[in-house]
Amino acid sequence: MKTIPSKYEQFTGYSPTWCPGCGNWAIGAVIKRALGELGHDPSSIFVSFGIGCSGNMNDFLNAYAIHGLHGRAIPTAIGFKLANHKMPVLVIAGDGDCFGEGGNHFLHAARGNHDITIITHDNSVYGLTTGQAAPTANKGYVSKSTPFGLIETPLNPLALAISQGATFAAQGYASHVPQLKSLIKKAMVHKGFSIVNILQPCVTFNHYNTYDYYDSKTYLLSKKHDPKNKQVALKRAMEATSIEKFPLGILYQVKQKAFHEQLPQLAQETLLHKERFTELDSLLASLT
Amino acid sequence: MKTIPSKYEQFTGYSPTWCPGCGNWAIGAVIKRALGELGHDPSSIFVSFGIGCSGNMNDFLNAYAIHGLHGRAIPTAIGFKLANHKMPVLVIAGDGDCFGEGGNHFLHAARGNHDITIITHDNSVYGLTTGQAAPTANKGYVSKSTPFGLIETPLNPLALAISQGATFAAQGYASHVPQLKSLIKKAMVHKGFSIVNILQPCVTFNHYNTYDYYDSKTYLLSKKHDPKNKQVALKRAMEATSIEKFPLGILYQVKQKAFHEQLPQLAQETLLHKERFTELDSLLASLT
Amino acid sequence: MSHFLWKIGGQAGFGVMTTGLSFSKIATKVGYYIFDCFEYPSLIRGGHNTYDVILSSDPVHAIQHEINLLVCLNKETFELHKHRLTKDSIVIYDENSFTPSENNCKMIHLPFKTMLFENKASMVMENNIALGCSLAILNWPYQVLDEMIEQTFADKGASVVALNKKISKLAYDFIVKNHSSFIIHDFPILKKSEPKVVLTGNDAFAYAAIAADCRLYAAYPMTPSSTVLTTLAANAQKTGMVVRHAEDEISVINTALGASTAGVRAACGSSGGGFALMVESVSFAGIAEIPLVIFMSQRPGPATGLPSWTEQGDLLFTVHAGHGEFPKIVLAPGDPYEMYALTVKAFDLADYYQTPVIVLSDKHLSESNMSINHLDLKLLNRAYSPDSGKLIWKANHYQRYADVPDGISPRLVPGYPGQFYQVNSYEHTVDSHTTEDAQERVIQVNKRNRKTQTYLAKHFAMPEIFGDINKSEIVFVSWGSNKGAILEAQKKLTHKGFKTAFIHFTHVFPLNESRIAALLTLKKRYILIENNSQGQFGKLLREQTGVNLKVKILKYSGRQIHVEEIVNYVNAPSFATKRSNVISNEVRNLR
Amino acid sequence: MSHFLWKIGGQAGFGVMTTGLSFSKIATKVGYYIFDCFEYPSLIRGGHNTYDVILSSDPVHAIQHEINLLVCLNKETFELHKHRLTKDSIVIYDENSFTPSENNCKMIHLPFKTMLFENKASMVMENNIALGCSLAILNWPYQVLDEMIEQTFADKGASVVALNKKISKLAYDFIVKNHSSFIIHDFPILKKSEPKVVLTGNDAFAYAAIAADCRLYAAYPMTPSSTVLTTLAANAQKTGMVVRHAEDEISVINTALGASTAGVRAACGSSGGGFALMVESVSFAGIAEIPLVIFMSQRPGPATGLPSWTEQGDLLFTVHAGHGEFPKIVLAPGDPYEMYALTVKAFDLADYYQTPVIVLSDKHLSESNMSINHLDLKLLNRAYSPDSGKLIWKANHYQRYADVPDGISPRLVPGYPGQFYQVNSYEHTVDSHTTEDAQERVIQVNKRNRKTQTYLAKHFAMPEIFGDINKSEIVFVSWGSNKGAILEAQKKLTHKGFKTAFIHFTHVFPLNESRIAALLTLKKRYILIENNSQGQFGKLLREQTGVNLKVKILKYSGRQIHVEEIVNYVNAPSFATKRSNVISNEVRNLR
Ligand SMILES: Cc1ncc(C[n+]2csc(CCOP(=O)(O)OP(=O)(O)O)c2C)c(N)n1
Ligand SMILES: Cc1ncc(C[n+]2csc(CCOP(=O)(O)OP(=O)(O)O)c2C)c(N)n1
Ligand code: SF4
Ligand code: SF4
Ligand SMILES: [Mg+2]
Ligand SMILES: [Mg+2]
Repeated sequence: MKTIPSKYEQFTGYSPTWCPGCGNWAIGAVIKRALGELGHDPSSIFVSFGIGCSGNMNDFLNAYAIHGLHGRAIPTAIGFKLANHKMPVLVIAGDGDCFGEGGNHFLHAARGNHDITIITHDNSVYGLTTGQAAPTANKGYVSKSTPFGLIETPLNPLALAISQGATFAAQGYASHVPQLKSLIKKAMVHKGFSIVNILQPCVTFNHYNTYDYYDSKTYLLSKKHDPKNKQVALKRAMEATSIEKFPLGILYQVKQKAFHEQLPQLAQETLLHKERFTELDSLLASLT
Repeated sequence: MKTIPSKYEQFTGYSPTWCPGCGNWAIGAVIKRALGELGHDPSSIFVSFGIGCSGNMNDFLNAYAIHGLHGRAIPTAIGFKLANHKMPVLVIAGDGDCFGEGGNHFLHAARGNHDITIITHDNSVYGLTTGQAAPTANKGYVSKSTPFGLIETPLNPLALAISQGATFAAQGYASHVPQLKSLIKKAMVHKGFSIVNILQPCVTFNHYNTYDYYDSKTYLLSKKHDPKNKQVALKRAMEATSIEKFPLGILYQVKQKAFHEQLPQLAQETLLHKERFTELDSLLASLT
Repeated sequence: MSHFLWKIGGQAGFGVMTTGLSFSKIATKVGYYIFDCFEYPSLIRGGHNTYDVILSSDPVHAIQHEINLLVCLNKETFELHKHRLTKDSIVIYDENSFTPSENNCKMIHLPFKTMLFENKASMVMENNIALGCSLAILNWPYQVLDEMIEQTFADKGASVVALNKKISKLAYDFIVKNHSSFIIHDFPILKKSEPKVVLTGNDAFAYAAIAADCRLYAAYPMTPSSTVLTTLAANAQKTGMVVRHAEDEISVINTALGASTAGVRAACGSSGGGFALMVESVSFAGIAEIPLVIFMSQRPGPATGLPSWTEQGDLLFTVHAGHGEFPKIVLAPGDPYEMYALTVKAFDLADYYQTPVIVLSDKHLSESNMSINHLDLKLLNRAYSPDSGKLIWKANHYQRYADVPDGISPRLVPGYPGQFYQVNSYEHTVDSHTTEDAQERVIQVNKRNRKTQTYLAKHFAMPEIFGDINKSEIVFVSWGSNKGAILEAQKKLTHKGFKTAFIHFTHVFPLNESRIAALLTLKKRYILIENNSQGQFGKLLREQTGVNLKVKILKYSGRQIHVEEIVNYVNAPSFATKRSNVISNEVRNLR
Repeated sequence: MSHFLWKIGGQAGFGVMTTGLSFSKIATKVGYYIFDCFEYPSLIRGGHNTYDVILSSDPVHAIQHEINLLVCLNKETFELHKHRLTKDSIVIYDENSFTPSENNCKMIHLPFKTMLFENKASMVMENNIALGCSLAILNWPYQVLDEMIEQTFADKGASVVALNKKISKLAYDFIVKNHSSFIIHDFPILKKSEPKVVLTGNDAFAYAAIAADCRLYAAYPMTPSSTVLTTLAANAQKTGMVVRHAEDEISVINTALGASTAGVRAACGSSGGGFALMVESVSFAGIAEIPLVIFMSQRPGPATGLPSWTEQGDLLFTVHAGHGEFPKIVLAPGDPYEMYALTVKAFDLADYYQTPVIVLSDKHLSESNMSINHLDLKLLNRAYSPDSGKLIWKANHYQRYADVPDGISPRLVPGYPGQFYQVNSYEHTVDSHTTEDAQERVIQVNKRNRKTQTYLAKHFAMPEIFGDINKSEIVFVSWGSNKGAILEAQKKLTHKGFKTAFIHFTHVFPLNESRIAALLTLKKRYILIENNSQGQFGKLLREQTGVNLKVKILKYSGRQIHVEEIVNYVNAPSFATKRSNVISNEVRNLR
């Protein structure tokens, strides 16, 4: 990986169409800065975007990219990574996308420790479809699809990731910009499955999980927090559900071989670049 | 709910086609006994079966039932329950079904605290499709689909359930019959989402997770275990992943209103039995 | 002037939709029929929204090209639509926002910004300025708007109501005072008109589902189907319906199937992409014989496509959705009234045939409002009582999949004592156990196929024909939401001396081969009209009847077909010269 | 005797399949062509398994009704198949297991149980007894079996090998000693025959995928497609392919699409139910223009259906899979050789057209073995080098969706410095940004539709015609795996004095209307043959060409069409009397 910082402006695509004040503005800017500081350029990375306000970043962030189906950003990212593991692969998606429609992929990608970085815009709503409750919405949350209050308890993304095999799990907040940038950079540098769940106020539809709400409900993980301790990490993660407290920082990180590093097929070259296998006749000879 | 025990033989349908020695035999028998002891009969319960060796119980267990699609036993069970919440609803499915194909439904059903009892036959393989690795298979597990060893770490069903909102989570073992029966009964009596994950040796395809394996790797939860303590429950659940130890018993149980109990629509009658709504003209009048 | 087209445009996120709907409702209240059309990009902010409302004292089914009154909340509105303005068009704009390019319209500079500023009103209140001046232009009494504001802002508090009233009255008075010469007197208040309701295709589906005693609706949001979910959810505690916004579309349809299995009427809905995720379960409903109504509102695909625009591109996909062979019924209403009528029928058909029935809509039908006489719906509701076919509550020696002549076995509500059975996705014997026996298999395949025969004999409805087909040389063939534009085009063509008929299909699948073929093989000049690029209904007609309609108007720009496009096509000299009945394959690509 | 049909039957779970495959391989080794067919219920235990192998010195494509040698491992085998026995049939059974009902076959009581018991051998070793006696009956040297056992059991250790050899030799000698009169001398070892390989349709797909340089395969197990996954996984470290058994089919196809986006050839596979879950993503591949080969092996549906049996019931579903309009190619090979040849072509087509290409199989093709001259495959491999069409590795001012005449824009491998682009599921501009503009939309729709025109002109292949169509009165029209039975039926019908031709479709979608129509409108008696109940290919032919084939042989019992069913149909007096070319709609339902 390159380490000379590059100009982050080269990542700037179309002007965002996000609502004024939306947490996505900060996230979009931070991602570009993080990429620049890591020395990337739009040709050296691959991003798989979800479908949502968050995923609309496809037109605002210059990069080799796929803007696929709602809920499917993770498996396409995995496929890309397996084919060309030398390119860093990011997933940028909403909470509806990653934890609702795509919950199963999230869960199993964590198990596989695929070397991808997942950035989830956790705004507790389906923004782009005008504000229905998303999986992380609080119990009782009133929205168009839940006018009498959401019955489900909130999904806990970080507990899900940590309990099911993720090797890097962090939480950021759209208005804690410097920390967020550092979390994204660390996640990208991490070899293996990494998630940065970003608390992102949706100013248009979510009048519960506001900036004020998160300002009072978030706290920075203390320096003493040991990210290698899975049990403590889980406990911290569960606070979102149990006491509506949101720790910010790296909750969990361990070193383990990434999926592609465990495939002898990929030890020398990427799948894309290796020589074609041609010993077909001898393979077929086994069919006698 | 009736409480006079009924004859369990009335649940006996076709003779099972499971392999001799398969853990499913014991599970099948235990389910019938549990149902009988709870005073049910084949007309008073509803079962949603998965597709798999486990799900093949559809023809062996007499009951009102749906034998639906692979991976979809949970949403059909939820739909049935919402329509007729006075009938107890069971899901009987494999680990491939519930945690692979249907992982997203499992996760979200737990959040909803839907009043259904899920019985998972956890044999770490896809039995019916002849033995490919299932989500709970151990890392390194060799199967037809993973001839060089499974790369993923095992999915942890109980941690998943507990961290995402299940109100009852237990683990049984196919050869601990009396305890298993009591777990299934308690799960059925529990109001809300309950899972009994059953360790079930597949004698034909799984030569790792054998009876011997589970005999040595399982242990009974101590009497002192407090099922109301979510954190301890999570810790116990995680042992399957961290140290290959499988606690048997009720890991977690709390009282919370089930999904249907939170719907004022269902307070008086079941959806099935209530009067038809006919105030249509006045509703339409609002469209002016 | 018999029709009046009012249009407003502005930046996304500033209430253009609310204003448009208010105007539609006001026009309806003062006695007119309306049809409207809202265009917006798939963005919450940053794009351009417009809203067209056409009104007339006679029922009206489509907007027209010519704009009579254009309210410009920004410059784009004027520039994007000036080709639709004539010298008689009135344009309202704010000079402080922009200077319109040269034109010969009746321009009204109305100081929106100043009015807002002076009254400490927020930007969104622009919309009530727009309504105020519009009412003045139409010479409608201010009082109507006053009531509407009362109704709309009631829950926002008295001061909001008061300010909105004040602002809108200022705008109203501004016109009366400064531009009275522009005031139009052709649309007086119609005191004796029938009370009407204003509803979209989605509203019609939602309320008809309630009328049909649907008790569970499951969905995952997806434009343009989402408002069915939100409308039903909003009414759930009143109607007693259970509405589930599930984790994904697969859960959605299986939730509905579970409920239907239990014996309640259930439905689910989505657009093409979400429906695509459901098709395995559609097949499941087919073999297991579970009634289900699926609301499927098309948008331009493939994949994410153009989420907030319109197309009829999913017909063949829908018709053939699901692996294996099983009966399926697809209904495609042409307007909100048909949506209502066919939806209640769909629930009966689903129960009757114990199989999936798909109600096919598209963005244009789903999100365009039309006014309907309230009495018509009342009569429809009164005449309707759910027919659940062979649903039974008691049985002896019950066999779920009994091999009966019409293919439809009695369906026992689960829970009846002394009986039990399975709803089985495997092939099964008559008593519902799994089987792999060749003979049992053939029995069940034949049984399921016979349901289609029963349907064709019993419930299939021939297309409605508008105009006198015997006297017409030109016959339009179409389906679904194109109805409105074609009906209006027929009127215009009559004025130009063309005799046309229009065969409007709603029961699009399966088709009765011989009856349909007879209609399509007369000595006429048939024109197939579809809002897609491949003429999918034409293909289906050919597959099911052998008839190949070669002259086609196909539009696939993501916009609905417009009246003038049809009129111009027929009116063009190139069309007139081709007088023979066999016209070589000619496809018009309209944008 | 020119053909010999060997059959074995026994309880599920006791190695009937391994024995059958061994017999197929042995017969091939001694120089014969084989075709085989394995039937099993969808259970791991408790059902009845059978395995038919037909062998001949000429290529053979289907099994026959008459069984020449039946090895009964249990009573069911005898009872279920005795209607296929003649007085010349040899039956091997164990009197200690059961007493066969009355018959006039050549019965051999072979003491399986005793032999096992005396040698402390386990039940599964029955299978080598079966092979031993079978070889003796066919007068093939024991040595061949000896080698086969060595090969098969090598990894089980020397003592297992030795015991198996001993047991099978005992059986061999038992025949030679006690039943030499039954020994058949018609099938000597063919020393000069070409070396052959034995492979199923699934094997053919898997090895052809390797040959075509497919580098990633993703799947979720589903009968009858699963062995593609397991074969490719078993060879992965040798071939360097990455094989992913993902959590569900949606992940499967999106993994493959991700890899394909990166520039490697990728494929995924399933059966109807799993494919149903993929169709949204098929649509995605269509608009985003991602090459993808999808292996789709049909089984009888709907839904779970009959998981281990066969049908061609998913054709129309496959052809129309995915919402919206986009190019798609469907290929349906008729036998393992065609599977190999069309699979390598499919990978080229996917790259060439940057769109999904579906290789359509069914259980009968996927799991039946056929012997193919190894040289034929070697030649095919030698002649083949992957053609990736417009895949490029460098570009300047790159536009992913450039509007080019043939519809196919150059596709840049991501990672090239100085460039970037999106693979976009939204409608897009030529430079791949999202757009909702009407004009850009039409440009892209037209561009995608033009790919189909390019394909029809460039790569579509006409159906192969077997027999001389000019000299034939009867013309069979069919597709996919029915090929084998029809070819064999043609031979038999020739003997009976019928002149027949057979139009065998493999490039089933899209179809070239005019070229196909010409073939189907000759003055012939056409018979459409399909393994489904609705004549789906007939419908597709009608949709695409207008031709309606009214005489149909349709079978949908979950079993493949048998040679004798076709022969009997044509040979029946009822058929002979209908000499006119127009035969009223007549459907034969065969079980
Ligand atoms: C299969 C499918 N279902 C539904 C949709 C409609 N849809 C588009 S975006 C979206 C939700 C967006 O929510 P989230 O992922 O949280 O992103 P946000 O807009 O909040 O950033 C939905 C449901 C779709 N495009 N595809
Ligand atoms: C959509 C779909 N994918 C795949 C299959 C094939 N299939 C049938 S059973 C099964 C797995 C069974 O495994 P599990 O759920 O663990 O049950 P078990 O047999 O082990 O009890 C699979 C993949 C299917 N029927 N449907
Ligand atoms: S709707 Fe919400 S999430 Fe979407 S751009 Fe606006 S504020 Fe942001
Ligand atoms: S294959 Fe395994 S799980 Fe299935 S019946 Fe046999 S032993 Fe049991
Ligand atoms: Mg969101
Ligand atoms: Mg299993």
